[in-house]
Amino acid sequence: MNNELRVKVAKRVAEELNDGDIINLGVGIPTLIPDYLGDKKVYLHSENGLLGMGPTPPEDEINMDLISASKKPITMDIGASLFDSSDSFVMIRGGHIDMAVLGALQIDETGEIANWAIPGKTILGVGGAMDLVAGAKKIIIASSHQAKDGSPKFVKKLTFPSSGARKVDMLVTEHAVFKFKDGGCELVEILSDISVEELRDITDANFTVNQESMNL
Amino acid sequence: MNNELRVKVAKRVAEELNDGDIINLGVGIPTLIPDYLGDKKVYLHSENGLLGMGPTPPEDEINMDLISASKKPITMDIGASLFDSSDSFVMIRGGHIDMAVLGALQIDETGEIANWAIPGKTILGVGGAMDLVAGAKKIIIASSHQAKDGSPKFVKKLTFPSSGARKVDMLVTEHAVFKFKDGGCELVEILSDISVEELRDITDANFTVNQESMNL
Amino acid sequence: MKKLIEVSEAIDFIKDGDTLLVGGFGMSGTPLTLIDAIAASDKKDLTVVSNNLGEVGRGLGKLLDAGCLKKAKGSYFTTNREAVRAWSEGELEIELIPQGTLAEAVRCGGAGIAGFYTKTAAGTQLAEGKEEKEFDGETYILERAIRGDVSIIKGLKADTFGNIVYDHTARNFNVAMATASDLVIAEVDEIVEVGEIPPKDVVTPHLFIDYVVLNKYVKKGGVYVEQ
Amino acid sequence: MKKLIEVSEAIDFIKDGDTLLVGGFGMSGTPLTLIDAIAASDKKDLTVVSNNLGEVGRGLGKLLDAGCLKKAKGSYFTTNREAVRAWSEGELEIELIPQGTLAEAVRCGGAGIAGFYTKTAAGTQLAEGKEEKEFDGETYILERAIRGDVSIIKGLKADTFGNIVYDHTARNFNVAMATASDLVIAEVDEIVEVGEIPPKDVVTPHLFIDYVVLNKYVKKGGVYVEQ
Repeated sequence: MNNELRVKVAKRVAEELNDGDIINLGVGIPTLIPDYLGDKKVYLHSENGLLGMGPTPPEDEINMDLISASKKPITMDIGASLFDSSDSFVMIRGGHIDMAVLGALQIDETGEIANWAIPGKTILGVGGAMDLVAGAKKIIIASSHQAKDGSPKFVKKLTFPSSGARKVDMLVTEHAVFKFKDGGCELVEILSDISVEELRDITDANFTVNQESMNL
Repeated sequence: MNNELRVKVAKRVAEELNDGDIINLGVGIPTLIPDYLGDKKVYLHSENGLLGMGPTPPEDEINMDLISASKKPITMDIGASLFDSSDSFVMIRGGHIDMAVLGALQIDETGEIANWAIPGKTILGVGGAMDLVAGAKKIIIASSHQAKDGSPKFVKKLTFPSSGARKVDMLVTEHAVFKFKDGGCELVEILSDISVEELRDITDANFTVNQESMNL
Repeated sequence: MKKLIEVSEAIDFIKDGDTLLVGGFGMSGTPLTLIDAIAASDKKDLTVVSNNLGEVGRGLGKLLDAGCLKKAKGSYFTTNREAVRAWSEGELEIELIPQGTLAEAVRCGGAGIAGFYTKTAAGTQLAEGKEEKEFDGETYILERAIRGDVSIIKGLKADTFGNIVYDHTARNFNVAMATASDLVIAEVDEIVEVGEIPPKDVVTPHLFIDYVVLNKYVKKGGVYVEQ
Repeated sequence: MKKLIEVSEAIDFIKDGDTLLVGGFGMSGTPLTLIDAIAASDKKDLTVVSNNLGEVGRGLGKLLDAGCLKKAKGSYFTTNREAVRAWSEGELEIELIPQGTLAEAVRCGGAGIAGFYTKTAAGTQLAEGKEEKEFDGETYILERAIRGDVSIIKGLKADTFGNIVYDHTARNFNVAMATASDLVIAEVDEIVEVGEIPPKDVVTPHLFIDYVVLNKYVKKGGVYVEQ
C-alpha cells in the first residue's frame, strides 16, 4: 500500500481518538497517526515503559535508552512517566489503555484477529500483541484491505493463528470502515471510489451495510 | 516478662544476625534488637514500604507519613529506599528478607508457630505475620518461655491457629535457645540458672539436648 | 486542571452498596477529606477494602461510626476497637486477609490477572475454602483478584495531568488501590504544574487517575490537622 | 564497595546448564560487558530468559554465536535472524511467551508467587498445554512463575550499597529480572556514594543485588561504544 493510502487510513483512525485518550500504537500505519490528531491531545503509551511518548529527537539528542517499543529513539512529552515492563503490562492487561491501534495479518468477520504469525513460516515473535488484544479497552485495526498478493485479509474465519479470543471494535482499510458488534460486522463507511459490490468481491468476510451511515 | 529479661532475649537474638543482613523485626522484643548489634550493620525492612529504617526521630522531626509497620514515627538510614506495599511483599514472600524475628503465642516442637490469634477471642488482625512466616529466609522467635498465666508456650502441638506450615529456625526465650531441624527440636544453650530438668518442667514440647554446645 | 473536582462532586460517584478501595496504612496515606465527606453523606452498605479500618473515630473509623459500612476487608482491624465491637455484635462483616495477599490481590485486580497462587496462609484458618495446588512439592493457595467500584487514594502532590507522588511511606496501599477500580479519585495536598514532577519520579502515572480533590487538612507537627 | 567485583569473578557464578535471566529490551538496558565475558568463556547449555536475543552479533546475539546457548525464552526473536536460523536448524530451542506474560511471570518468580491466571493468549497456540480456568465467565490460562539461577541486569548507577537507578526506558525487564534469581549481578555505568540516590528515587533496592560490575562501554551519541 502506498504512502498516500497509508496516510488516508491513519487520518481516518485519528478521527476515532478522543482528547485525553491513552493510546498504544502498533508498528506500521498506526505510527503515522500522531501527525493527524489536530487539536486533540492524546497520551501515547509505549509498552517498554513510557507513558507520554513524544516525537523523534534530532540526531544529536538521541539516547538509545529512551526508545519506543519499535526500538526507535523517541522523546518524552511533558507530563510523561517512566516505569518497568511489569508495570507497563499492568496498564495494558488491566484495561488502562483506552485504545490500541494495531495492524493485522487477518481479521475475521467476528472481529477476531491474527497479527503475529503466518502458518508454515517461523513463528518467533509475538511481543505485546496478545496482551494488547486481551487488555485494551478499544481496539482498531488499521490495515491494507488485501494482502500483498491480492488475497483477502478480511476473512470469514481465520486461517492464521489467532491473537486471542477478544474481538476488535473496528477495522479501517484504504477502502472502508467496518464496525464489529455481537459477533457480526457492519460496513459503516466507504473511503475510496469503490462500490459495495466491488468491496464484497475483494472481501471474504460477510458484512451487513449500515444504511444510515452510508447514506443509502 | 520484665525489661531486663526482654533485653537478654534481644541481645541473644542479636548475636544471630550477620553483618549486611536484611532483617524484618516484629512487634515486642524484636524491636529492642537494633540497640544491641554492636559493630554489625544490618538493614531493617518495614513492610509498609521502607528498607533502611532508622531510629525514632526527635519530637520536632516527626512525620506521620514516615512510620514503621507498628505505626510509630521513624527515620530513614542512609541508603534507604521507599516502595509500595505490593513491592514490599514481593521482598517478603519472594525470599529476599534474610531474617525475620517474630513474637509468638505458641511454638510447637516441630517449629510451627501461632502468632496471630487466640481461639475464642476476636480474630481480627493478621497483618504481615503469615507472609513473613511463609517467605523469610530464616525465622527466629523471640518470646517469653511461658504465657502470662504460667502455661507453656512451647508445646507439643499447637492449640492456637497456625500461622502457616513453614517451620521456624530458632526459638530464644529468657531461659534457653532451641534450634529446629528436620521436624525436631534441640536445646542448644541455657541462658538462665535453670537446669535442663527444670526447663522440661515448664516446657510442654519434647526436645533433645545438644551435648556439645551445652558442654555436657 | 480538568481532573480537579470538588469533594462533593467526587463522592457523588459512590453509590450505596459499592465496593470502595481505600489507600493507607493506619492513618498514613489515608484520604481523610474524602472519608469525611462520605461519613457526612447518607451512603450505606459500602464494602471497604483497606489494610485497616482507621482508628476509633478517625479515618475510616468515621465511616463505621456513621453507619456507612456493611463489610470491611483488610489485614488488621484490632487497632480500631469499635470495629471489633461492631463485628462481634453482628453490625459489620469482616474478611481478614494477610497483608501481602491483600496488596497482591489488589494489584492483580488492576493488572488483568484473575488470581494467583501464594504459600502465604496455606494450611491456616485463613485458607479455609480456598483451592490448593502443589507446585514443585509445596502447597500454594489460590487467591482471587480484588477490584472495587471506586478507589480513593491519598497522594502528596498531583500535577495537572494527574501524575501522583507520595510522602515517604505513604505510598503503601495507595499505589495498588489506584489501579483496581472502575473509577479512581486521588486526594492530594497540592497540585503542581505538569512538568514539575520529572518522568522518573512519577509513582502513579496519570492514566490511573480519573479525578483529583484537594485535602482540606494541613500537616502540622507531622500530623494532619484541620486548617 | 563490598559488592563491586571484577567481571571475570562475576561470570564465575554462572555454571554450564544454568538458567540466566537477562534484562533489556532490544539493546536498551542490556548488560553488554557481562555478556561479552560470558561469550568469551566456554560456558555452555545455558537457557537465557530475555525479551529478545539481541541482534545479529550484538548483545545476547553474541552468546548464540559463541555456542553458549541451549534455549531461549522470550517474546520476540525475529530481530535476530541468526536466532531464527539456529532455531530452524535445530541448534536452539525457543519458547515464545507474550511480553506481558513474560514480565509478570518473572515478577512472580521473584515474589514467591507460583503462578497466575491471565487472559493474554487464552485460546491461542501459545496457550496449548496450559491449564484453563473460568473466572466470572471468561477464560484465563495458568502461567507459571519463571526463576533463574543467575540474573544479569543493567543499571545506570549503583550506590555503594547496591541501590540501582536506570536510564529512561532502560528499566524495562531489568526491574523484574533483578528479583527472580538465586544470584543477581548488576552492571552499571557508575558507582556513587551511598546517600546520593534519594530513598524515593531508588528503583531496585539493594536487597535484590548480590554483586555489581562496571560497564566497560561508554555512551557516545546515545549508543554504547568501546572505550
